[in-house]
Amino acid sequence: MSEPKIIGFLCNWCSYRGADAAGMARMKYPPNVKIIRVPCSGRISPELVLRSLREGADGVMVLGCHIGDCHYATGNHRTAKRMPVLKKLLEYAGIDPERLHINWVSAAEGERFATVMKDFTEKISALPPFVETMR
Amino acid sequence: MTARVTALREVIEKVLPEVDGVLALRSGPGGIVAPYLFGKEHPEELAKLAIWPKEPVPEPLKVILRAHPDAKLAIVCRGCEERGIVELFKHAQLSLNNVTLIGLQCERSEAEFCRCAKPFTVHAKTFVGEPLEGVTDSLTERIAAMSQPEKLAFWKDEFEHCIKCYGCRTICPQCFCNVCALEDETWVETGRLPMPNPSMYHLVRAMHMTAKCVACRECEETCPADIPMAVHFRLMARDVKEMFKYEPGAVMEQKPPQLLVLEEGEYERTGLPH
Amino acid sequence: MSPDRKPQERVGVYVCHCGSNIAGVVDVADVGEWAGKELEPHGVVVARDYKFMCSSLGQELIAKDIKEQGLTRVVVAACSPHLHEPTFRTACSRAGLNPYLFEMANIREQDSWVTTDKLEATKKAKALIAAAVGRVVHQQPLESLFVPVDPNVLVVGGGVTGIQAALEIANSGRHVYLVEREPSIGGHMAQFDKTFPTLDCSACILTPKMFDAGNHKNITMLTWSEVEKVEGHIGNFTVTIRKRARYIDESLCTGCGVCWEKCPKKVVDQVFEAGLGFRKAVYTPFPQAVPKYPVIDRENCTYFQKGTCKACETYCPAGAIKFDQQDEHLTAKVGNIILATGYDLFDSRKITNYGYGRLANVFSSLEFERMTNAAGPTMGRVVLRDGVTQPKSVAVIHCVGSRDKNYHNYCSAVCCMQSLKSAHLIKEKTGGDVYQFYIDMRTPAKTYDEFYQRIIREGVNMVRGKVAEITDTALEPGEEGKLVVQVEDTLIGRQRRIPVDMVVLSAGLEARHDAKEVAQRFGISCSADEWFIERHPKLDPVATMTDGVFVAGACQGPKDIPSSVAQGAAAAARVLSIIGQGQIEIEAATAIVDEVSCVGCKQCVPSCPYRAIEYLAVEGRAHVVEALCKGCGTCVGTCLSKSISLKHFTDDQIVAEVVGAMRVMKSFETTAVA
Amino acid sequence: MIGYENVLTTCPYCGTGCALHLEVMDNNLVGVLPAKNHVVSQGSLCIKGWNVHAFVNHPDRLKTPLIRKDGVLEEATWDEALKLVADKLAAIKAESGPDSVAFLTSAKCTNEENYLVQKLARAVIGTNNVDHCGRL
Repeated sequence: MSEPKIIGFLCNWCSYRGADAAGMARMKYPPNVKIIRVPCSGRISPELVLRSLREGADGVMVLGCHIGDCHYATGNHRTAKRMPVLKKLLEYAGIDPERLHINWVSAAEGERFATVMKDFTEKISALPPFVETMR
Repeated sequence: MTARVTALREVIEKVLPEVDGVLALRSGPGGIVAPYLFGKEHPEELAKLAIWPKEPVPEPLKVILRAHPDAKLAIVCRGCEERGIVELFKHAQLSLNNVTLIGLQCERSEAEFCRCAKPFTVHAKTFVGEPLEGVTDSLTERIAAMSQPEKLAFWKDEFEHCIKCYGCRTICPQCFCNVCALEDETWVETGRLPMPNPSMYHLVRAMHMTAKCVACRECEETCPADIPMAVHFRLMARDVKEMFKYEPGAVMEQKPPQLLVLEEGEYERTGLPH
Repeated sequence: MSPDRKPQERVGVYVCHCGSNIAGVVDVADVGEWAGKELEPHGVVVARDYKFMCSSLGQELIAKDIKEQGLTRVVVAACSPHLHEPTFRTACSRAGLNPYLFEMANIREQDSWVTTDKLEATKKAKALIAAAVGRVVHQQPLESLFVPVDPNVLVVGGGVTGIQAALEIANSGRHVYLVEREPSIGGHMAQFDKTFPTLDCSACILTPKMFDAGNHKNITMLTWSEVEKVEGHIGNFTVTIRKRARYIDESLCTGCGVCWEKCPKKVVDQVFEAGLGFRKAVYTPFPQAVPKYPVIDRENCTYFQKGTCKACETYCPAGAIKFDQQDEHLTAKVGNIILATGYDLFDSRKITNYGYGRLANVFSSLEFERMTNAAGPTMGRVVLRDGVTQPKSVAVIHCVGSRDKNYHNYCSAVCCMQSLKSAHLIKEKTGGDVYQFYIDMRTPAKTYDEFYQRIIREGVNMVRGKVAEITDTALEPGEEGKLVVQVEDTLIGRQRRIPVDMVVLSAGLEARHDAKEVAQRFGISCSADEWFIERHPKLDPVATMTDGVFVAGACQGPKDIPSSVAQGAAAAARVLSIIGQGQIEIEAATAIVDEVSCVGCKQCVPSCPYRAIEYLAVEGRAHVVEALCKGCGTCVGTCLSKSISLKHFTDDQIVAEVVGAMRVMKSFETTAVA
Repeated sequence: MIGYENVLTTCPYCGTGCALHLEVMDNNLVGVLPAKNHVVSQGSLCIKGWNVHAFVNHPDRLKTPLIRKDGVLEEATWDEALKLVADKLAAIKAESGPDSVAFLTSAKCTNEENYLVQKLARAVIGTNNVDHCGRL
């Protein structure tokens, strides 16, 4: 089976720096995820997640600062409200909601970032390619 | 004329002298029903007062108030339409300062037709008919109970019939944007039928209906392909109710959940030992 | 423009080797060649790989291509944009290309450093570059906004760090608001007796600085005050400061001290004297306090509690006692803020097996500091809790609450030296036996290890091992009436029980109990241990992610006095450099409302964390106040009609990035199958 | 006086004959509402029916005939335009015979209009070359 293709939307201040921290510490994780930097996870509208799936992504991640640590104070509060709703919608539409992963990774948590990458890639690898399920 | 129509007519006649018009349904040429603004000038038109089939009245109310912001209006609305009006108000699309709501409680058969959970008004001070309890939406229950592959197969089959008339979007009282994201090539590909899966049109629309859908089922009724899309909205509405304690149109003062910041403690902090 | 259409732009792609950092894992030559060929339909006209793109030669390469090849967009595939985006933006700018027409693909931190498989790493680099190329052609030139910088500065915290920062700035002729929560400035340093390793008197070196700060014409000192609200942005903050009522009229008070002499109410001083001594209900924390004015402690004042007394008022020769004084709220306009809020001492009570708070003669290091201080409650005598008995043997225990996964994992940095200093003072003052219980001896700074050698020579007993328990239960003869330190001496590999008269716990440093709250108020973030996070641990140690807010001293992490002072001065230098520029560039990537398509549903208005969106009732639509917008884009995620867009992070830019990455990932899949 | 009205009409776009209401606010066409109890469309419309009001007041809509003179389209009167077309058709017919002319009609025309076009083709010009976009 083919390698899962994953798009990760990461906030600039915490998660993206967390990913950098993982790199600086030379932590290894699967290369499947392609990271897209956005200022805040609150910038990620559900449409962007859906469009990524439509483009053939097998999994989409939205990572932000921990609740209470958002660089923009409450930007990630919107993420915390919006994304679970989107997961529900995916579920109702017959799309495995696990394909969308929401998590919080701080700038200091390189190790956590690598673990999140490994776990999610593993989880998505267990699912059939998304495009195939859509045929 | 049924007793219910007579009763409604009496209420309208009572209200009419105090307002510039009463928005309700009228049986027009060929018996075709449409929203109509009953005025003092032509009281004889009330003879053609109609109540079924229901037509979306929140939108005409908005149109009239846009053109005549100071008009004193009354509107005959069912439960769903009342909720629609309240949501339009919450989204700053119309003002209710000069609007009198006249409730029209649905009958059992009507509620069943709409699979309606709340076939009654809650804000209207005057209403016709007795509020009935809601009916169980067996279709929604059936789809909710499906396995994930079954759901996927079901919706693929339904969406395959979609001719992208945008009727569900156009008729929806909650779709009031000037420019619709569904007409943007960035989100919905144009010129492809049957639409490719996953259906960006239907998923984006369902997402946009979150915490807004008032369960009037106008979308399903107007759909030439009979797609039961309101099922999505209704399932989402349950989650919104559970997550944010919000029911569209229910409480006038309650802000839509989009507007609220997380209450501290309501969400689990993760990772860091705060 | 549809993300799939061939762009008109001329894109240059530059793949950095970063020595072997990238080239060791990613086949950079292949990636460069691939980009030139496969991304040609997407606008790429030049693709090169080079050893160090960030070097002057690398930057010149870009500049040359911009001029000679007429590049309209530039993509550099190298390290994290957090490192070199500014470098390359400047390089583009110098070559005449708007800096916002540049994009970076992170193929180091997010590829070569985290991937072992060379083939996969090369593929990932290609996907990331395709994403960046997809995005860059949609990018729009942006012009930065400049705002004037208010030359006034707010310094929060009047410890030695804050004092240093305030003096540096004030001496340069700029005005400083120095806000301190306690009645006097001075901080922890004012409580200490001697300072390591020179053993000079803490007060002697601090009080002149305190006096200077208190009397500086450019410093507005606000003690017994706290910052309650911070609004605005770099260059232009408005801060609200609550000046708590002292119940003393500062314009009349001469600091003569009659009030606290006459005050009948004695209170255990938990703050300055660490619970070892008393103060009155009206008091200054210590004789050299700056300012000299006392405060009335409302909770303990007989008049406030019972309605009668007023002894202070009766005896005050200046008539300065004002029982009806109210808290004041002051507003200050400042351009920059320095936080120097310091640390809290670890509460040794938490480690119950050490018996602090239960066993009378177990002292905290701060208690010991007050005890040895000549101006302290025992006049500098080292005595047991009874106040008279001189101990014959004392144990000093290191790493209390530090380097311990049950409490704090980190090393508190100052305790080894502080413990050695304590050992010296005990030796000097009592001549008794002193035991040091340490895990590792850490004395890394200038003349610190020499001090350690000196203490060894003075005959202090060094026991390497983490103390398991301190008990007053005697098991052997000679232990009766003593405190027994149970420890595994790891140098001799044996359990030991060492009876002593007195134990000093070198408690670790921890973040202020309200550090998170303060961080939120100033819009900065805290680490897992709740220390304030600096912008870069090495290269930008006093700045934070929030422009115009700096951190200095122990609020950023455990630090001794020299490091704190250095940071205070460093923060001042950073602030003065900004003031010197006169104006500052603010976020160009702000949100903007499409006036035609906005339907005015008001959803975005409260979604903005900065209240930068206003609803224009007449026009019935939303409007973004650019100077307030920080560019988070939360409003964009909220808007259903997509009438708000965030410059530099527009939907088509992000979608083009997704499309670019996905296209390449899918192409690898088909090749693999074929 | 508030002039709100829903005018029942038939969709002009194709031959199905869907009914719809044109929503009129103070003499301005503002939208379309479906006719739920109409026997043909039963409240449904396609994307064309839903947007039928859009072209009426569209700034790009042609309201007078245009005649290209020296490569530039210029406004003309109906008489002028009809005369030009009639003359040209007559000339072509005279020169190359009636079957050198074909008539293509539109779904946007009513049945009656389409009838008249084929009548023109057969009776006036004398050709059976008649077609309609609905057959493409």
